Amino acid sequence: MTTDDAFDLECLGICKDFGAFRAVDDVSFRIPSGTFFSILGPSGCGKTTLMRMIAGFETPTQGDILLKGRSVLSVPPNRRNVKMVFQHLALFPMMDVYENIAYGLRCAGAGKDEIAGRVADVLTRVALPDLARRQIHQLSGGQKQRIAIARCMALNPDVLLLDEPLGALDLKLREAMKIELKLLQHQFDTTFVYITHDQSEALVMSDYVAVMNAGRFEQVGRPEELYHAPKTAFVAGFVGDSNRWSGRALEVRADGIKVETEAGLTVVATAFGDGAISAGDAVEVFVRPEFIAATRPGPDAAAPGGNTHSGTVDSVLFNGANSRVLVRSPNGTMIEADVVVTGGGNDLHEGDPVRLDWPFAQTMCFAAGGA
Amino acid sequence: MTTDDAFDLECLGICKDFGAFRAVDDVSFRIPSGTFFSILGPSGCGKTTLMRMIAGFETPTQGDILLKGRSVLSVPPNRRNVKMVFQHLALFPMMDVYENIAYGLRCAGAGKDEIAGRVADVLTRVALPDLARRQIHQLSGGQKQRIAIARCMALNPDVLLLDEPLGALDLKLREAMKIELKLLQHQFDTTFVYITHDQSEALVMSDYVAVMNAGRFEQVGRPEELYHAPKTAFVAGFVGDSNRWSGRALEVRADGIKVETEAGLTVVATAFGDGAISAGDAVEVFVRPEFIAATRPGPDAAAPGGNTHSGTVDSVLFNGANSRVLVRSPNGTMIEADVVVTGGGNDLHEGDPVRLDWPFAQTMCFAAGGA
Amino acid sequence: MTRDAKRLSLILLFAPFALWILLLIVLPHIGMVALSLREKVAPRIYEFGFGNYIDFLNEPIYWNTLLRTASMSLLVTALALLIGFPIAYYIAKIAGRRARGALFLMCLIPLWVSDLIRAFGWILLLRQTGVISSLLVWSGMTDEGIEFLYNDAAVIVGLVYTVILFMIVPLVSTLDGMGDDMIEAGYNLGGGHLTVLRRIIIPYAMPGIVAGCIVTFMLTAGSYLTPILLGGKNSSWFTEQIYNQFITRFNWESGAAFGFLLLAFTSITVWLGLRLSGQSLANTVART
Amino acid sequence: AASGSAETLRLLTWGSYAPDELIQKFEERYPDIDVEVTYSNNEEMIAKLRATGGAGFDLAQPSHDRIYAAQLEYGIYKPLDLSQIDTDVMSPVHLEAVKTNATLDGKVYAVPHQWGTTGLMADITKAPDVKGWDDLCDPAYTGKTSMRLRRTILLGTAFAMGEDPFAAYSDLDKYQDLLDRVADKLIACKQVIKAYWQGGDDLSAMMLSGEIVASETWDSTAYKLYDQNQNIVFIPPETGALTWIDTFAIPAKGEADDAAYKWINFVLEPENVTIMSGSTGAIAAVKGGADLLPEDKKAAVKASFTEADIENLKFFANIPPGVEDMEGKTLEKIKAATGG
Amino acid sequence: MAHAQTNRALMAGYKAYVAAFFIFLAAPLIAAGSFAFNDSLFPALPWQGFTLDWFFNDTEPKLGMFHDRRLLSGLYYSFVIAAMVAALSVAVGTTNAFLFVRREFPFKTFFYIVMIVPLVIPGVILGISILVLASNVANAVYDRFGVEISLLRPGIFLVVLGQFSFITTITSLVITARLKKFDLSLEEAAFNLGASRARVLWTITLPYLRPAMIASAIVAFLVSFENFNTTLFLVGSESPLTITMYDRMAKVGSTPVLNAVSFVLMVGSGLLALVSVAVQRPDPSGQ
Ligand SMILES: Nc1ncnc2c1ncn2[C@@H]1O[C@H](COP(=O)(O)OP(=O)(O)OP(=O)(O)O)[C@@H](O)[C@H]1O
Ligand SMILES: Nc1ncnc2c1ncn2[C@@H]1O[C@H](COP(=O)(O)OP(=O)(O)OP(=O)(O)O)[C@@H](O)[C@H]1O
Ligand SMILES: NCCCCNCCCN
Ligand SMILES: [Mg+2]
Ligand SMILES: [Mg+2]
Repeated sequence: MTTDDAFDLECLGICKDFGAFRAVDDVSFRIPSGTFFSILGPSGCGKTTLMRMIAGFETPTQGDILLKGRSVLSVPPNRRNVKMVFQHLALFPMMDVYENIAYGLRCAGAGKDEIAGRVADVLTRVALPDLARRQIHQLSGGQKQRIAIARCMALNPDVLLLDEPLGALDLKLREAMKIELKLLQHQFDTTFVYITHDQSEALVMSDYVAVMNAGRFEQVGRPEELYHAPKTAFVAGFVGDSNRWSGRALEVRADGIKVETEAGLTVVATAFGDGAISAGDAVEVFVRPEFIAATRPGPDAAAPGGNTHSGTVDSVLFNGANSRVLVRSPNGTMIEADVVVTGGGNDLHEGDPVRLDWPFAQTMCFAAGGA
Repeated sequence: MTTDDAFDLECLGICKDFGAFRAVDDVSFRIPSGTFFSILGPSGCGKTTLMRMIAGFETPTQGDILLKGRSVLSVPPNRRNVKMVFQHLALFPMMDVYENIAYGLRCAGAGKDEIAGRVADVLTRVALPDLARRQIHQLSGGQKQRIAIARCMALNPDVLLLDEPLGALDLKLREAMKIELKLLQHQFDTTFVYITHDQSEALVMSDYVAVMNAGRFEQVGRPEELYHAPKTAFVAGFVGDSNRWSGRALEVRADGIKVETEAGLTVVATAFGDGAISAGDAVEVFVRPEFIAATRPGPDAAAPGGNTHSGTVDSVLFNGANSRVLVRSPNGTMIEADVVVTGGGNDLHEGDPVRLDWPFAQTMCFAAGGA
Repeated sequence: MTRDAKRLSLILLFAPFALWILLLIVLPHIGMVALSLREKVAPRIYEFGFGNYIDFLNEPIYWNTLLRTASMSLLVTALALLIGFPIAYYIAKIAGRRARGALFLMCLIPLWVSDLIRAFGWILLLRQTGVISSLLVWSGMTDEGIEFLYNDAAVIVGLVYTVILFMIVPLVSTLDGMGDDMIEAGYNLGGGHLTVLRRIIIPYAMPGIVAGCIVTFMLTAGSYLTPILLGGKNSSWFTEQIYNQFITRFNWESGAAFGFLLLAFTSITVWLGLRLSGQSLANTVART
Repeated sequence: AASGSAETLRLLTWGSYAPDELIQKFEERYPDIDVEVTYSNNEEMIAKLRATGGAGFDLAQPSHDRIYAAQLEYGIYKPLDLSQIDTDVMSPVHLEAVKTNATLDGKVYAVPHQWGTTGLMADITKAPDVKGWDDLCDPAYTGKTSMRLRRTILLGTAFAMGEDPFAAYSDLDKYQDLLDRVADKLIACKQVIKAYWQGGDDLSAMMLSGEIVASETWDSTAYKLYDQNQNIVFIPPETGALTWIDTFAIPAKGEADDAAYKWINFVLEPENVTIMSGSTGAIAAVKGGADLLPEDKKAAVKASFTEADIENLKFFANIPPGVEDMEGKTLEKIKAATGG
Repeated sequence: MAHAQTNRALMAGYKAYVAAFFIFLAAPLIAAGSFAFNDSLFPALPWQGFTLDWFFNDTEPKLGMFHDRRLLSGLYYSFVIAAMVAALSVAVGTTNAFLFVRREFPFKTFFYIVMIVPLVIPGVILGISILVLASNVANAVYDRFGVEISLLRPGIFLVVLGQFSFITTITSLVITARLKKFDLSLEEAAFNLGASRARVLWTITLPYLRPAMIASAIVAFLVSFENFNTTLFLVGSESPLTITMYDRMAKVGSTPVLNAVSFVLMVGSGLLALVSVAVQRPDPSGQ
């Protein structure tokens, strides 16, 4: 048990079937104490189901869940020391802020003074010390968010589960809360398990991210790993923006795999993931727009170890620092590339001929159907 | 009239008062035919009110509205050739897709065959040719969006008004629809007037953007102009991300204005906007994170015409191509800078000392209270 | 919750519902039907038979009254809809926020006083020596008082008054759910007032209209006091017929038959109405 | 109104047959009896008791003609213990009349309380010629007469046609024929009358306000109106006023028989008779009942009845089983006919 | 501006119509109420002067309602009946709401429609059918065992059952509507914070339902209070106010005391209606 104690939460081979449908499929992971752990996946992939099993609202069909090294399968949800922040927060509208936070303490049988102390303490820690007597509907979206977290943290949980808590907020607030959530986690130094389908949230906040798809974990790793070294085509496509082409391996060379895409573009790519690729295999190729340099065609030769193509600017999507061009290659493939638009004479415009360059190393190639 | 005919829509000194409150204040603009025109502004600034006046649902307190050069103030809403896509789309739930699109044609007294032809045509143009007999509740969010546009376009409007039509969609779909909307506008070649409070929508899609604040237009221009040459502090802050500091001008020099921020940071900035700035004036300074280079401190001297500061990495917000560092300067100011995180050894990490450089030219300085 | 606990709690929740429906609705109606199938052959002697129904069919007075009740109820329903719809629309869509609550409340107040008081009020207003007639005499519009009471028109006015709230309430609640943007879209796409009303507002409000009509119709057909108190010498109402059978003629058997006939007849009317409007009980009455 | 152990006497009676004054007096005399009153009429009394199988009430007061058939068919009353009632004070004529009507298997089910008549009422300044039942249908008074659409008017109309409906009871076919003719007549009459009255209230209001000038009425109602307007008098029809005797009968499952007997004897005491008659306007069926009327009522009676009228009173005869139904149908037919 | 002008004219006409409608609504009530203050023995014109006798006078012939034993006891019985009906129908309405919102069982839609049906059965028929059943059962028991079940005879108990039989539909619909809006995650959150099932029900779910329960209790109370059709057949010797008033009107003769009662009822109901609006209004929690 001593080794296990280092993990706040462990899931061992968890499966969950709804009738014939397997919503969660053999998921195993361990979360070291004090980690910000995200589960990232598209809608319907089983994230909530997994979280509900951890909280005790669903029983796994198979597998075991351990909290601080102890199996909790037979512990009813109101006795598990896992607290949860719900997507719509589920603050109790008929109670004020104080009562919301005190609720769990009362359930635990805490005395009056203890409750008052703990509530004041946790309110201070979420930086809202004066809001105790506010009604819930008098709070702003971000304040509600923090109160929902405070309500859980007042109980010193082993693990805090958060199910897309930012989903309901508007754009600007969501951006601000991303950073704030990470600071709160530091502050409480508790293990957070955070569910989201928004890759930027997962990347920005997490120590570790698990990418989930169709009930399975595709990859677990640090954000940078997932972004730069995806193990499956799904992860490559889901994490970060990418140009994505299906094609066929023509030749496996020393410096990379030569691939012809369905539209007829020929690129040299680097094998990623576990599946070995031989000539003739169907493959998926991913290139992130930020690795593609779009320049006016000039006389320079292609850089060694780089793909070079030419095309025409189809449209310029100006978005400040995140501007992008859509380039149509002669065979009709649309290629997205990040560009800097300064408003000066050097900018690309619709209809301009353009040359695109990107390194083999940043051309990720996966065996198709591998995931 | 001949000159005016080039403009699909003109507003001349439009004002709208609700009781004592002026919701729209002296707004004038002209939109050339076939333009994608966005009105960008924070919630409550009067965007919807302006649009409702154009559609005829409100009567301006003052000013005139011209469509194709003709004043429409005395034309009731159902006779104005301006069609509108509502925020929640307002598709008629008791009719199917076909009937929704046919509704306007029937109102115009079109014959049966003509209606069938036009509906089929417009459905093809929005790439949903097979959906005619679907019920509204059977459509996905993006499909609804397109049907709402098709319903208007079937009537060949002079101008199409869109009131935050993407607001109700989820993140991924919103991204996809941004591009699609722009393509649809190309496709129909009709003037679109697009309302939004999301700057990235406005920038990506529009030919021209009007930034609105508190009932007034602050600036009208191409997206790049707004981004790179904002005329007011409001525009600089609202369009694109920025570090924003309040301060005081110490000295007006040839190469820029020397400013001390409230927190005590000294920077050299360039005057933007119309208000002249003299030493001692209160100013607002904006620097976009993408113009700040964050590097490990080295021996190189500051580049000429550049601000240089040192600090410590407070946190790294990894987000693929959009990663950012929060740097704490010695006087406690938090400065955001875009960085590239590759996962390699060169990356910045929490606690690392860092040096920040950015050009005077990219340090935008506005007279405070100017807007 | 374990499977057993789930079962048990389901049973516990179902029990009150089942007892209510079974003991107070189903069994009494079965009892009523059974009673209606008894024929009296001699004092305290009964036989099974359809005599009571046959009597009904053979006696034009009875089915005439039923038809009259039904047709007047339909008329009342239609009038309530015509009169109530603009009011509901005003409350839901035009009145300001604060006015809306007040108007809605004002609509409800008559609902809270009994039928009896309402009819009483109408009597005071409509009788020959009543308020309206006196006003007319006083203003010199007539020389002699006019009798407004004791005729079908008075009954209809009284009934419309009594039931119109049940029309307005569901209408307000459905119209409330219709966004203004829907109506504006209707105009924006070129519809005039009539088109928007006919093609958008009314179809949208259909569940509310149907719910209001059902409740209104059933209440009207089942009403007792208003037609009796305001009705004239020619007016007869089917519930009165039932009352007479039970109370003044002690003929429970045929009273039960009449009761069943009223229920069956009105239910069929409602069913037809639902059919024609393409609605169902669950999405109309249940929603309001 | 009294202590917790109080017994309750539940009266099922006509409106005004239990004036508060008397109830208070009674409760003072018998502090452990609470009186609770339900107002009703003949039909409802029987219907209620039928529904309860004779339970729910301790004393009922149907008219004498309504005992026999109801008892035969539904067994809703219990036999009276005449030894507990001061039958001596009762006027022998009425007592005998009720006994013959209300005896089954040798058991007596009712004794008389008050009697009165149903006849006509008119404002003599506006309708001086009203003499008989058919004058209500005189076109001269179109829109200004009223009647109650119950069996009384059927009987009255039959008498006015020169028939004796009570005699016809023995041959129901013949009676049906008579009823049909009565119905025709009353249907034709609908053009004349303004409305059918339902209770004393509508009638009083219409009469006092002058909306109608003549009507069928209970004499008691007429007497009350005479108080208000001396032009309104009760008119016994030429063919004889129809006379009813309201009785005392004890429901089969009554639970306070003692209290019921106490009430019966109590209201028959002379000074109470006066109070009662003051409230009801009817004459108590006790010896010298007419003399015990309050002064104003006495005057009204004098103004209405001659000796000959009193000779000519027609007592309601027992309703044999089946007749109720025939009459009911006839009434419905009249109501439903669109005559005017 | 032509369309603006026609619009304005249309709107003025519309408002006039709405005003006329509310006059129509108020007229009979005002008539019924105001004659309570007429110093006359009959609730009719002419106006004889203002008096409060019909409320407070303690002697015949102008016995005021607050001294009229029968009216007061009618009022009392109405209260008792209405209170019982409200309590019962809210209780069953609540269990029904849980049944239909939270549980899955065969034929649920069918049962849901069955739940609505009592609302549209004519009240007279409900009263009669319950009366018939109750009497038959009581008679059968009496014939068989010689035991009289007086509860099954017309009286308060049957009146309560009769009114309960259709009022429960109303309360069920109101409470169901509210429970449907309940965000289940509130319960899960409470559970997650350590509360037991009973505690969740008591501290979260029921408080959430409270406004609907209060409002439906008020509606039930008022509907019961004014019910006539169903009550008529089931009433025993303890008659509630509507029946007392009807008897008074139809069998004794109305005096303005009935107007006085009407006036008091209107004021009372109006206040209750206000309360019900007030409990439902501050509802930012409605989500
Ligand atoms: N109680 C249930 N019965 C049957 N299927 C269910 C149940 N709960 C969830 N599912 C199914 O399991 C799958 C996973 O659902 P889950 O809610 O875990 O997805 P999610 O990843 O949280 O999605 P989202 O991002 O949309 O919240 C879905 O296909 C869903 O339809
Ligand atoms: N009918 C009205 N009466 C009074 N004030 C109004 C009315 N309509 C709008 N306003 C006010 O006018 C201002 C502008 O409202 P408007 O709806 O045009 O804002 P908006 O820019 O569309 O905001 P959002 O992005 O939130 O939709 C707001 O302050 C609003 O409260
Ligand atoms: N006001 C009370 C009159 C009582 C009349 N009894 C009448 C019996 C008629 N059959
Ligand atoms: Mg989920
Ligand atoms: Mg808006």
